[in-house]
Amino acid sequence: GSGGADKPPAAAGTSRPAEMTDVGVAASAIAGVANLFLAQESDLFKAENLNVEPDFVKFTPDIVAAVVGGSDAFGHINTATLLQALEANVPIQIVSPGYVGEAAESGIYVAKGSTITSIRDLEGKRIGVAGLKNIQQIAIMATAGEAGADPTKFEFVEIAVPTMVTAVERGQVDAVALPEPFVTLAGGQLTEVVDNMYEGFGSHPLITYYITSDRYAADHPEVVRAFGNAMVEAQDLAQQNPDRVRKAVAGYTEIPEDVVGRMALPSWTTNLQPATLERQAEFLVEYGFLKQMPADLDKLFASAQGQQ
Amino acid sequence: MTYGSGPTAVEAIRDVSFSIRPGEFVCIVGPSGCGKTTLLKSIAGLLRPTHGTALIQGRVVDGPPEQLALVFQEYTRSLLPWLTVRRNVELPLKARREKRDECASRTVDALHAVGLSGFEDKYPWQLSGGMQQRAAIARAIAYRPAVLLMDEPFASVDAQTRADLEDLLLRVQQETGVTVVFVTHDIDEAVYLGHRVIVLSGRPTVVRETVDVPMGWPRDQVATKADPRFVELRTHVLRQIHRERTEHPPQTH
Amino acid sequence: MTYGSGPTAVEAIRDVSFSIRPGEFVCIVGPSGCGKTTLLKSIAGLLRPTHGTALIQGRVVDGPPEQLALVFQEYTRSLLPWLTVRRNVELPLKARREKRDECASRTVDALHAVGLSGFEDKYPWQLSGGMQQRAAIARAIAYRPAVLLMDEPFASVDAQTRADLEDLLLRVQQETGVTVVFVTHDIDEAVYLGHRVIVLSGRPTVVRETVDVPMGWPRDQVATKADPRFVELRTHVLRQIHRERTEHPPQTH
Amino acid sequence: MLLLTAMWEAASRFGVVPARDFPPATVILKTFLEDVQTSSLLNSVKESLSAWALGLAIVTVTAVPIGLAVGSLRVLDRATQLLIELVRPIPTVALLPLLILLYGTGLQLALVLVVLAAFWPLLIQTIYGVRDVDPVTLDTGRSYGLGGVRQYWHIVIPSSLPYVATGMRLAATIALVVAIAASLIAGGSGLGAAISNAAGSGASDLMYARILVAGLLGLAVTTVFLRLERRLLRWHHSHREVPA
Amino acid sequence: MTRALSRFALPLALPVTMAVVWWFASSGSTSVYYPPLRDDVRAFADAWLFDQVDSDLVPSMIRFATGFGIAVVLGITMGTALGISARARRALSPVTEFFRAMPIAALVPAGLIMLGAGARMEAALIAFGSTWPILLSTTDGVRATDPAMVEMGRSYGLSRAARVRRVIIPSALPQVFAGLRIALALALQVMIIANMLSGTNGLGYVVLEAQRTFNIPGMWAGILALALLGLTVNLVFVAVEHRVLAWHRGWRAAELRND
Ligand SMILES: Nc1ncnc2c1ncn2[C@@H]1O[C@H](COP(=O)(O)OP(=O)(O)OP(=O)(O)O)[C@@H](O)[C@H]1O
Ligand SMILES: Nc1ncnc2c1ncn2[C@@H]1O[C@H](COP(=O)(O)OP(=O)(O)OP(=O)(O)O)[C@@H](O)[C@H]1O
Ligand SMILES: [Mg+2]
Ligand SMILES: [Mg+2]
Repeated sequence: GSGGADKPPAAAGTSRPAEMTDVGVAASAIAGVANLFLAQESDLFKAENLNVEPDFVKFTPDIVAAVVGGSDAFGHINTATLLQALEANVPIQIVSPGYVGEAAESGIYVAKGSTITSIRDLEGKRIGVAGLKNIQQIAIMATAGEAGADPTKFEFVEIAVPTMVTAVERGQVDAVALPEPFVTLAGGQLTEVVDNMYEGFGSHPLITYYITSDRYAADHPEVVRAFGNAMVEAQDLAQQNPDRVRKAVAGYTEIPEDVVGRMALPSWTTNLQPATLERQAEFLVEYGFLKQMPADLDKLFASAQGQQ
Repeated sequence: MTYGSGPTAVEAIRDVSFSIRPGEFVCIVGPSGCGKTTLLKSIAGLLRPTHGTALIQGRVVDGPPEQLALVFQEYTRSLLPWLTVRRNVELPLKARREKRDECASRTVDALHAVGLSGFEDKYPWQLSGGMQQRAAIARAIAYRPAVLLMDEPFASVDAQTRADLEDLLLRVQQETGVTVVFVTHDIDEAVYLGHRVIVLSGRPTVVRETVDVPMGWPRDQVATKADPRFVELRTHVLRQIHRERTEHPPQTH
Repeated sequence: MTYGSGPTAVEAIRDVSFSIRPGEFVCIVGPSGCGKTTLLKSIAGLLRPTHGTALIQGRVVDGPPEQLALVFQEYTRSLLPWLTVRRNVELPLKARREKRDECASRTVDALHAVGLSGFEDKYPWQLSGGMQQRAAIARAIAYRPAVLLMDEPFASVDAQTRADLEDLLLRVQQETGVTVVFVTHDIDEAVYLGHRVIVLSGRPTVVRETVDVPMGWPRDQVATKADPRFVELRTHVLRQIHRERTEHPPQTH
Repeated sequence: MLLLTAMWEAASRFGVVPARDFPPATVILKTFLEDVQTSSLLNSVKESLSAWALGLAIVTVTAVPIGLAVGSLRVLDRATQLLIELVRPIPTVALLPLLILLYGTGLQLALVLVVLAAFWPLLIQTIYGVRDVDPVTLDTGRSYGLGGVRQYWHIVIPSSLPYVATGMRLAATIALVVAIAASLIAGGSGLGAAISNAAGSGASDLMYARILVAGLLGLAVTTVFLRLERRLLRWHHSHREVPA
Repeated sequence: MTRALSRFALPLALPVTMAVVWWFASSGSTSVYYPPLRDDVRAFADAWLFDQVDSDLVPSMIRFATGFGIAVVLGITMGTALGISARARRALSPVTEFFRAMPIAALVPAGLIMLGAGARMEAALIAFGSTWPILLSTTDGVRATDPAMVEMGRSYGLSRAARVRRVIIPSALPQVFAGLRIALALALQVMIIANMLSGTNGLGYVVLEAQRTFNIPGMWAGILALALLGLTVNLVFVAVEHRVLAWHRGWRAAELRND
């Protein structure tokens, strides 16, 4: 495969499971996992002797539990969840990179005619996010801090994504971190005040990873390697074929056809971005969502597939 | 009056026509299962007859008339188990918005009259069968109804208490002029108490005979029952019932 | 035997000692609320006496003895509303694993004997009060118990039916030699039926007198009741009760 | 029902509620009619229903006997009282990660959730039902020598049947709600996942169409149970025909 | 003495045994998800004695009380109406049965839009979730009223309202209490779900946040707090029931049971 450039060739792809293996991947049903479907369609998994079954789970701690408990071999979670799980000594490790969210889910929106025009105006305001102490909140705080605002003065409230547009229109919150497809669905009824809330993490930051449990990795190293290899290939495949991504998304979600055609897509990278993760960890510590910096982040990437 | 429909329907009463004057004391006797309870419930407006009508003072009964009290054959189930005896007796009075003092004193009097003083604060299920029956009677008496329907009200009390209660009832009837319809299986009791005794046949039920009791008032357990007219009447009624039995042996439906 | 404790406790029975021979027919009379039902339930092992013991054939009763049948004063509540009359009568037989045919025929016979033929497939709540009571009697008879306890079993039936049931009971007793303890308020009935009549006092309850009935068997409604010994005995018992009444007027607890 | 639908339609059409979030009833109905013909929806309904049926069966064979025992034996009642009351309010959602750890995210999890939720209503109703058995009825059984198992079979169970029936109907719907919610929250491929997928895709008409399916399933379930109950409790005065 | 023993020691025996077993079985645990009970208890002491009482427990309790209160009133009044009138039952029960099967989690978005996030929404959800058992039990309890008692009320001229208040409702009370008992635990559960899907504070929120941030002892501590809260509420409830249904216990056990 194209991944694992820095790895010895032995690790990269020669050893795959001897026979066809079924693996479950716990993930949320979002556009960011479209590459799973592309890889399955294009027989990338088959080539590694894998048969992948996506298993849609709504909440991230449940994804982690499904992986640790062994009902799914792999899981797809965001960096904040990953770091918090690691701090709690949850026995998981990174397998391969996930996606970059900046195009598809990075906008902060306010109601038409709102006095808020920049991220700094959000001080003292209520901002709706999908989950508290999670990735969006941290990203917004980081980006705001970089822009010179005082993020500790932001008030975050958790709010179900499908209700975000109405909530901000009705003034239940002042701003929302709205992901796709709801941006497209809103059809310009809201005003965008922040284009990329992940700016604070650096440019094109990776915000999710595929993980597995330590136990699974120890018991089935060949499956883990094979999955990682296929996924790294799938990253490129997805990044280069937006039309196929849209088709896949239309298949496993209920997003109406015309919206799928117009909505912004996330982007995929084969780069594991250890530095970005470290940076995110620093922010988490700074805002009190982690007690201390994780000891050896580097080790986390040691057996992962992708470019370091 | 027919219960149910189709092949298993039971015709409880066929043709029972009689009228009762205000202030009259009418006793009803008849074989078990002939429809006495059904009849009382129809008069009370608790059942709607399938044929015919019940009239009270010329008006068709289509719901329980006012100022009516009913002592049920199933006295146990008609006492509310969550109320003490006192509250059970008071309940209809209170619902009628009697004054509180009035309620209390009438209740005490009625319970005393039936020999339940001292049991006011017991629950019905703490009483013996006969005591429960007397509690139900006390409730009816305390209510001072215009029409009093009683369904075998003395079935569970001993002979002595029964006599006392009979006399109590007669006294109340004399004093208040209440109209009483009284179902009993005791022919002596029927003749002793009533202005009239209505004898019902077995099912399909019709009025077999109406017997006027020409004896005067007040009546007395010893004197009245020794009265030759009394003896003659009770023998007559008994003979009627006996003949009924032989003419129409107890039949299945 | 005391219900409850503390100041509101009711001493239902104080000192009631008597013994019953196998095959004997004993009638118990006593004022309402004196503890007759309590006594029967103690014999049946349904209540555990607070003082004293009940013995059956020398063995202490600490649970319902075998081959015992009880006709409850609250017959309505003792019939199972989810079973038809037939099934109600059959239930104890089936539970004792009688043969199916045997169950069926005994049930039919017993229901016929109490005059309920044709009502086998009705539910108890589709019957009149007296019919329910007869169903409960049928259940006891079909069971062919060794000991039969009956608590005012004929209270809700008419005079004619009552006489028939009395004779039925006597016949059954003669034929099967069952021991019967029979509570009634009807003194005539007690003297007519029993080998012995036990007269209880008012509460605190003691045995006031035990009256032997020296008349022979079989008995007959007309002949026996016309027997001068019968008349004398019943007058004697009545006088006892009357005297009891005046010596110990109905008291509160 | 019609009235409610009409009100909904009007509210949505005239903008009392945002049509984006509350599409008009007619639109939902149209989507519903299209959606119920798809095999994927039928499959998800089937999956939820199998979790429901299996879970309810397990609950029935456990809760009723335990309820009978606890309701009639004071020692057992005392011994389990505190424990039951400690365990009962623990919400299964709070334990979700643990349950997923143990049972994964599939049918087994849904089953566990259904059992945990539907067990209590049936248990409590059964206990109360046993406590409401008429002592005269019990004594009748005892005096005729019906002891042990027979006493339960012939007296206690039929007597408490009205309560148990209420408990069954409660348990049946709660089980259905949970069978659906399980896949809504924890993933899988049941009806809940279908609802959640529609919600997450911003297809609110589809979401309501599928909620409608849930409601109709509930209606069907209770109707069936009511029928059954009417047969079984013919004798009980709450089901008797009123004399003509 | 023995009576006191069976009254107090017996109920405690099982939970205490289980706690002891748990304590020792888990004491050496290194699993993240099953931390030693010691840690859970410490986390419980830290959080709930009495740090988060003001910020989370009290708001939860208020929402709970409001929601449950609404459910009681709605459930009993509607249940009585449905129980008394066959016509009401025919007209309304399709609607109630339909809504009863709504997965509450799916309704949250709609609720959020109409009521916004926060206390009002949560109270409404709690009410919605816990009304059904009360409604159903009340309906069935009312229908099961002994017809002899109702006839008594009718013949003595009790008005319809008086019959409902003085005869039908008291007679349905044992069933109603069974429903309330079920609803009570259900309300606590819905409180957590509501918290989970719309919350910003409250007991359920704390548990879920602990869960999300993999603070597993914190999660167990919250669950412990919930269990104790549930127990307390239930004990209060049982005490009330014990008083209100004293007659029922006597009636249904109207015998000398020597124990
Ligand atoms: N709910 C019912 N359903 C069907 N049939 C009934 C019902 N209630 C009474 N019956 C029938 O109606 C007839 C008359 O019953 P009713 O109770 O009026 O008799 P009764 O004269 O009061 O008898 P008793 O002296 O035994 O009390 C009986 O044959 C009984 O079987
Ligand atoms: N469950 C109970 N709790 C308290 N006291 C009771 C209870 N049952 C009966 N008693 C009392 O015990 C006494 C005897 O009752 P019992 O039922 O044995 O009388 P009885 O002789 O059968 O009367 P009756 O002829 O009226 O049926 C009564 O005074 C009654 O008040
Ligand atoms: Mg009658
Ligand atoms: Mg008695």
